[in-house]
Amino acid sequence: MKVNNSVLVIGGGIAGMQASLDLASRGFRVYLVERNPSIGGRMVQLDKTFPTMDCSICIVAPKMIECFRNPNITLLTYSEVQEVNGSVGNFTVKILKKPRFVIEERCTGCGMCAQHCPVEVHNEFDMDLGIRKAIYIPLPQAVPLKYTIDNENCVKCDLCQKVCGAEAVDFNQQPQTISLDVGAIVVATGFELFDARTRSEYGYGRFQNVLVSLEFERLLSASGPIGGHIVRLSDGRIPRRIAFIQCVGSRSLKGGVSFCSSACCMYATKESVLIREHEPECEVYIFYNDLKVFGKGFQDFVARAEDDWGVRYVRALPGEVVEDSKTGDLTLWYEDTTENTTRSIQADLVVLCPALIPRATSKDLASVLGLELDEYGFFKSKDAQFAPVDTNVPGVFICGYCQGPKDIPESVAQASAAAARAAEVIAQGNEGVH
Amino acid sequence: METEPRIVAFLCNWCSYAGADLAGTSRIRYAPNVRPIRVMCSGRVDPSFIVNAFEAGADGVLVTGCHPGDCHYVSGNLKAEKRMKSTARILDLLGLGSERLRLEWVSTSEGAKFAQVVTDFTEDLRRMEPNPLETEFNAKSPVNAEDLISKVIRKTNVQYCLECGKCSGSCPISKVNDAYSPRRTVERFLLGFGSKVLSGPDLWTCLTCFTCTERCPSDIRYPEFVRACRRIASDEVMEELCAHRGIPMALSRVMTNPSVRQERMGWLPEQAEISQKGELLYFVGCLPYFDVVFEDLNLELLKIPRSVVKILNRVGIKPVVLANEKCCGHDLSWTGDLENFEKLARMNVAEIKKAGATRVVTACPECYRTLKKDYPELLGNLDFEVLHVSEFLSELIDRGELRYDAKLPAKMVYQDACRLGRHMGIYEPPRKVIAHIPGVELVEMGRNRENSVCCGVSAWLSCNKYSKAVQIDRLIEAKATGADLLVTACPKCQIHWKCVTSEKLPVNPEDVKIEIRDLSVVVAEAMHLA
Amino acid sequence: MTFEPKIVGFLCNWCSYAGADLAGVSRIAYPTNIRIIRLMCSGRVDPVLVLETFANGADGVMVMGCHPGDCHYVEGNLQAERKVKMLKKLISRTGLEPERLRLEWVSASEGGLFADVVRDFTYQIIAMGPSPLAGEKPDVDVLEGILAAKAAAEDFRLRVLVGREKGIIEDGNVYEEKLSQEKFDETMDEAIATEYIRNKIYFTIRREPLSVRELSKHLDLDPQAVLRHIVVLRRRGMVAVDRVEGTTPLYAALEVGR
Amino acid sequence: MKRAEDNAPRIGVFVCHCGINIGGVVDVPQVVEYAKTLPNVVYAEDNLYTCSSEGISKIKEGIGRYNLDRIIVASCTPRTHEPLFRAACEEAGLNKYLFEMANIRDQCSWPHLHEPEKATEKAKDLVRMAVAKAGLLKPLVEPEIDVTPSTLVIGGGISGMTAALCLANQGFRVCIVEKESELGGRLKQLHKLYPTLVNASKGLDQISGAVKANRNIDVLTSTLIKQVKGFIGNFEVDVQRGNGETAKFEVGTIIVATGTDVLEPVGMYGYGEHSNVLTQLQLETLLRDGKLEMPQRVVMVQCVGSREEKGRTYCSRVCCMTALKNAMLIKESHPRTDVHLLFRDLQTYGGHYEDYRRMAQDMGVKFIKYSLEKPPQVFPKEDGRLDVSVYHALLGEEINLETDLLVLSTPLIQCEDAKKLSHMLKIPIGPDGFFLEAHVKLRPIDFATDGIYVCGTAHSPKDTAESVSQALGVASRAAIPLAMKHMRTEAITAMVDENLCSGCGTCVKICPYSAIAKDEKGVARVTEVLCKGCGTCGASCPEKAITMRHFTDDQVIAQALAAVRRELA
Repeated sequence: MKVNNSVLVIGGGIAGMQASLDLASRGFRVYLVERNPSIGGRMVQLDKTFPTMDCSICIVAPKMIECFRNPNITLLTYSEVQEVNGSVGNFTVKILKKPRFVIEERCTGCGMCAQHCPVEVHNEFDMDLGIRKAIYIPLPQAVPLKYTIDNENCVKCDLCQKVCGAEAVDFNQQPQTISLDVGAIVVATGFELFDARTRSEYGYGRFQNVLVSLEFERLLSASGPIGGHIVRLSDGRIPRRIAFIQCVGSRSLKGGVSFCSSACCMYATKESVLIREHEPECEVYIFYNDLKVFGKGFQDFVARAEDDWGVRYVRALPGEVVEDSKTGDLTLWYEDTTENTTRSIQADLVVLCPALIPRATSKDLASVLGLELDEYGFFKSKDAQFAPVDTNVPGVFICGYCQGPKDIPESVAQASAAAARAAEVIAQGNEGVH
Repeated sequence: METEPRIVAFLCNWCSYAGADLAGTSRIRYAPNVRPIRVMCSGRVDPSFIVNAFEAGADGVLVTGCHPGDCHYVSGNLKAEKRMKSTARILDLLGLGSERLRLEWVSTSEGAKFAQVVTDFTEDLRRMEPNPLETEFNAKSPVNAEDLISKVIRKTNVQYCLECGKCSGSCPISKVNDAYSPRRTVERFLLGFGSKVLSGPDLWTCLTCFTCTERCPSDIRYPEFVRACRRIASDEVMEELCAHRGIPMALSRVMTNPSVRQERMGWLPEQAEISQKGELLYFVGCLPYFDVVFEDLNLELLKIPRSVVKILNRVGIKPVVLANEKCCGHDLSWTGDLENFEKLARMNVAEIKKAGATRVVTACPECYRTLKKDYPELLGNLDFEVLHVSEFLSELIDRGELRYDAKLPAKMVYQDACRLGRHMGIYEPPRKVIAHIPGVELVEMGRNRENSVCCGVSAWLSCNKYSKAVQIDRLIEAKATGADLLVTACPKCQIHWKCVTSEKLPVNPEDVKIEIRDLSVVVAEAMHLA
Repeated sequence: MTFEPKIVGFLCNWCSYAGADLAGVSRIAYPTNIRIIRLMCSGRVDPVLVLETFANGADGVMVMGCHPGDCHYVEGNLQAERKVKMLKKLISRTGLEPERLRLEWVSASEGGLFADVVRDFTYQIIAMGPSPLAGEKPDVDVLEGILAAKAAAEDFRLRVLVGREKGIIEDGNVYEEKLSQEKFDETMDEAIATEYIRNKIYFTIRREPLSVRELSKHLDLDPQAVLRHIVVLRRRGMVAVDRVEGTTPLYAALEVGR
Repeated sequence: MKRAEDNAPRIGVFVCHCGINIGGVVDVPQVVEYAKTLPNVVYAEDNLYTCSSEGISKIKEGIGRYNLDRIIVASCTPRTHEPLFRAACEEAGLNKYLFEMANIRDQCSWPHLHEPEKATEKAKDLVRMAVAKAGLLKPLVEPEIDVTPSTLVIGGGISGMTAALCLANQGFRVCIVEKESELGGRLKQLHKLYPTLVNASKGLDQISGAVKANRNIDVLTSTLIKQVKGFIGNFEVDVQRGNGETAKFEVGTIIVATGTDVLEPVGMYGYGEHSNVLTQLQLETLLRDGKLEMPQRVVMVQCVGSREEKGRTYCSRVCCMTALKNAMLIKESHPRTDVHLLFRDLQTYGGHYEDYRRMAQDMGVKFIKYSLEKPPQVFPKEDGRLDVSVYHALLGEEINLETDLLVLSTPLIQCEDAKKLSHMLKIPIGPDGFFLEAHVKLRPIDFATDGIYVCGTAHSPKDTAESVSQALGVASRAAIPLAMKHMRTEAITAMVDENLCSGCGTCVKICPYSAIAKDEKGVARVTEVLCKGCGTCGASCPEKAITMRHFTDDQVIAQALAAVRRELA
């Protein structure tokens, strides 16, 4: 029987986008489903990328726009997969399109509505450090550049409706269910952050000057909440010493996850170099256990950070962070394991590198798709060695962090891999018609 | 034939010893039962000498010194007199009887008096029962070190050590003592260099405060590891590092003897209502003894059990209080004397069951942990529930049965005792009990709950400059909160803090000057029961 | 005010331009003076481009390409090397310091090296001072020299020699005979010398008609040699007798369509 | 009828702040104002992010509203962003070759971030240069070519075979060229694969079986690539078989899956001197063949010849896990054997590898961290055993380990014929000796040269699962042009003016792609699909008869003059 020539890609991060572009640029119809109002995923939250220090948004924005422009890709943003039936070659998928209360076809992204919206709330995209309006785009480079009303916070003052020249605001918009037929499915739902609050000895959530890395990325980012200036949130002072703590919740048998997130050592190094670049006066310490330098160019990058930028690496995981309630300054207690001495060090800012963990929602998606999860909650490969992107369900493929910890290039390569397998099953279904 | 009483006599060098010599040179006959020990001054005689002597089976202990005023060292003999009084009280508590201990003044010229004293004492002792205690220490039974270690390494996850040093970075002692690092201790065992550690001080340095355990990413239960290793570690080192010459441990050991009949109800307030049998049993713990041992610190420790009983009575409960309650054995189990610990455990459980109690309330976190956790691990499930008084009180609050009549306009800060907090996870009930007191503002130290800091000593081990540093640091933190009152639910915290503040301080005394009171006492005050 | 030299860099797209980007991405600082022109390959650098750039007052010119063997176009970079070699010889005759032209190999992964060579060259130029052709009043003689050099570089003879150098040395000429590098260099030097001087003569008499004697004095050259060049130039239709003063013909340059 | 000045170009300039990447250093508004003063510039504006969909639509609007016929974006490097902006021009109906970029970030604001004024001046100059060139730009068209629907896979290891199989199953013809006499590559030497401990041979047999059975795949073993000519869609491959005979065939795309060698640690830790010093790979083979008579004590040293100060600085990624696995295999069969693992940083990254470490610890494998400064030392004993003395970096103590067997974990290194291939295919090699991808982050398995891709350990050290992921990845990348059947090529090519050409043939000799040949009239003619647009021919043409499109003499000279002569503005 005829196999459907279109593919559903779940997740609009770098992996999802790469898979979509690979498939679309060779003629497959692709439906790219993203739960957030904009595609882009985690990468757009980053400032720079290691080890080349490319500006993250600079290199990913073109891909986002390509996805938007490619005639073979249908973007289904602010949408979620609800139901999947059928089997390889002929899946029928139900997608729930959440109401934006803004008619996408009409919205020009001019931003007039947001200018006038009286409601200010924390911006999730900025890790709640920044402010957005109740009608908003998560980031300036949002794709599609369409505004969204967040219903929780909207006060229905209808100012936006009044000022919108395009008459795009529609408070009566209803959730709609879209039904699609696809031949294969690619899952690329990425990761979320381990809740660092649960490691209370580090005081995240209790002390203002203890941040998690992704928050710090937003601080560093030019388009971030404070325009890329490094200051303490407690008093706006420029920190003179910043300490990074690795393995917060990772490599843990207790109070965390047992695996290594693979990216932290390197992004901490990157952020450290950026600090030294922004604020040459500011000392940077990275407290680590095993330095994970297994990737291409990693070791050289660390050497550069240490020798050229003066980043200091201490082989120790601090026991605790103590706050001086008056000044907001922090004291870290640690045993320098290579010096065999236990000391304390003052820091103005502490950045925690929490484990990057499978999304809580993976379970639901797994049950919708009938996928198995591994003991950590990642989508399980059919064969760890020889079929990494295949799953227990024929025709459903996985790539990116949701399959297991990896960095950006690994995710990109694996996304292409998932695309190839999807193309393969469709081609075989069609007896290799080309 | 009946055995002859054995008397250990401590003679001061200048008067009594000479007196004894004179008795000899003057060929004055006296009972042969005495075994004299020469000390420079009767003031040298430590209560532990006496307790150990009885533990070893002595039927009587005689202490002799110069007459008041004649002391070669001005007032050593008066100090001795004071000590003998309190030691006598301990003997009474233990049910051995204070009459087995005798203090006499014998001068150089009083050979005859010496002979007389000895003979009389011997006679009196003949009329008494012989000392029921066994005649030798209960030596630890031998175990195969090798496989005990390899077993406990697995049991406590030690093999998963990543050597990240988070333990040392958390350990209150490591912070002040570079020589000590749980990580290095563990690593040595892993590499097979354990013997070095077993013969060193490190095992006895651990406060078993569970801070490292709380934080270790590899879930290594270091204190449990330490406890197990102490079983095979050198006792000599332990005794060296043990404070108060091991009296507390000696007392516990003494109590393991089934024939010991204590008399420890003396502390009960006169109008107190208690019962022999009943649902709820109040497990008092060692407070009556500590009240004596630490009388110099005038802690008024007995206020604690009295408050508890009054509170219970007030809410209409007549708790069972065991006449012959034994030490829970906490300190023995944490110093590796599992044999004696087990004896105590069995006896206590038997007594509790005999009383038909289904709920046991205690005001001591160590008793709490030991009864609730260690007993069942040793003896299987017990058919009674164990509650810390704070749990019991917060129950009452929930049921609206606890009425505070007094207003205590005070700012209070609460110390989480290790055993209550990190060991057993009791953080909120005590806070609830305090916060409910009208007028009280409950504040927190920066390091609270699971991040709370130990009072610096456990099981009387390694009480040294490092533990003092820990204690002072903590008191400063408490004081800095601006609280008027530091509330703890653990008598040991109180003892150790009072002790450090009673000495010469390396810091401005004002910085650590804060009143310390036990939770139950505070509650009693708030109920007008003080 | 301090001397801020004008430096133009001709960079190949694949290695050197990427290397320059990498220097930026890695925030490796270097002097701001260089102005980069992106070409697909360093082999694209026509000698005329370089001379034109100098003629317009550039204080320095850098040509950068892939390391030998890495060229995206096999050996465009080697072609560039030959052209630069020729150019330096040519320039050395004009009164402009040949050190103002430099060739460097920088790969895509050598951001640091890029910064180093640019820094080094910039400081070198600063030390040398402004080009005699920079600013409002360029040195007329040197300018003439450069124009002559440019004309020479545009001329068939030099171009074909440079273009064929590899062929002639490695594959051999039409008679299948391979020239040694030395032999070739001799030929090349001779060509450079004559082509330059001929154009120099041309540009000199373009200002005002001159006699052979005057020219030989002006160029400090044996009158016979001058005459020989005049003959060639007349044959090429670049020079004609302007007028005869007494017995002395004065030669003038013709405007040729180049 | 149009008046003369109407033919003058209408240039639009868009200057990007790139957040503060440019705006934080260069005075962007000033640059915009300056741009407006330049000849033929009829419109100029600044954008926070010109590459955002908002910025893109600004460009399109500009083209419409001010009927701009030349677009300049002053932002980052054309190497990454030119395609995006060109596409925008096209969508607005403007030929994309009428677009020019000024690189005021990577080559201005970033390297000169400490000199804002000078950086601003430079930015202005760069814009002026772009304007000068833009005025002279000509519209160009990209010729369309057909794509040979087949792929050459160089290397018959697990990566090559996986890629080939996936492509073949998509209906494309694939030719695997393997220098060895049989398929399999490195996996042939391996015993069990971590973390699943499946036999390497098992997976290998399955895949090579499928490869041999697949009718779309030709396998050429004992075969070497002699020469590769042509370009994406139309590569011409010459190979030489083991028996000496040569073959020639055409493919559309090429996959490089040549794998790596393993470092032979000659002269390190007594390797080569003492028979009981092995490499991890030798141990692996012994374990597989059951030839290892079990030692009492084993010491494994990690990072032997990798992560060095100078030289081989990279981490070889797979060694820690391989050592752990082999240590466990030894422990499994001989629990009493002592195994010490001397490591620097344990690379137990990713999903299962941490638990794998714990398994080893459960089995009693002992870990000692040593430091680069004080590496372990080996002393032979009379009885043939070895004393390994190591400074325990985390105890600060020298520890002596008596051992019967010393195992050295040595890194994967570039294989010796990689250089040859790199020259043949024009694919770069990075500082670590491995092939260098087009972009480390977003094009990890493409080469800068179209139609050629890299996967597996040829790219960098990685384990089987990671190699397979990449192999499947290139199977997608390489399939794209094949599936499209035909594609457009560069419009930037050379063009000969017949009237000027003297037929001297210099260009014919110079062109490395044989893209220029003399025609019947004896003048040079360019075959455009072969021309890669380097322009060397033009720079060498004695008659100056060759025009290099998009980089014409007058365009480049205009840029050069603009660079040095401000007054020209």
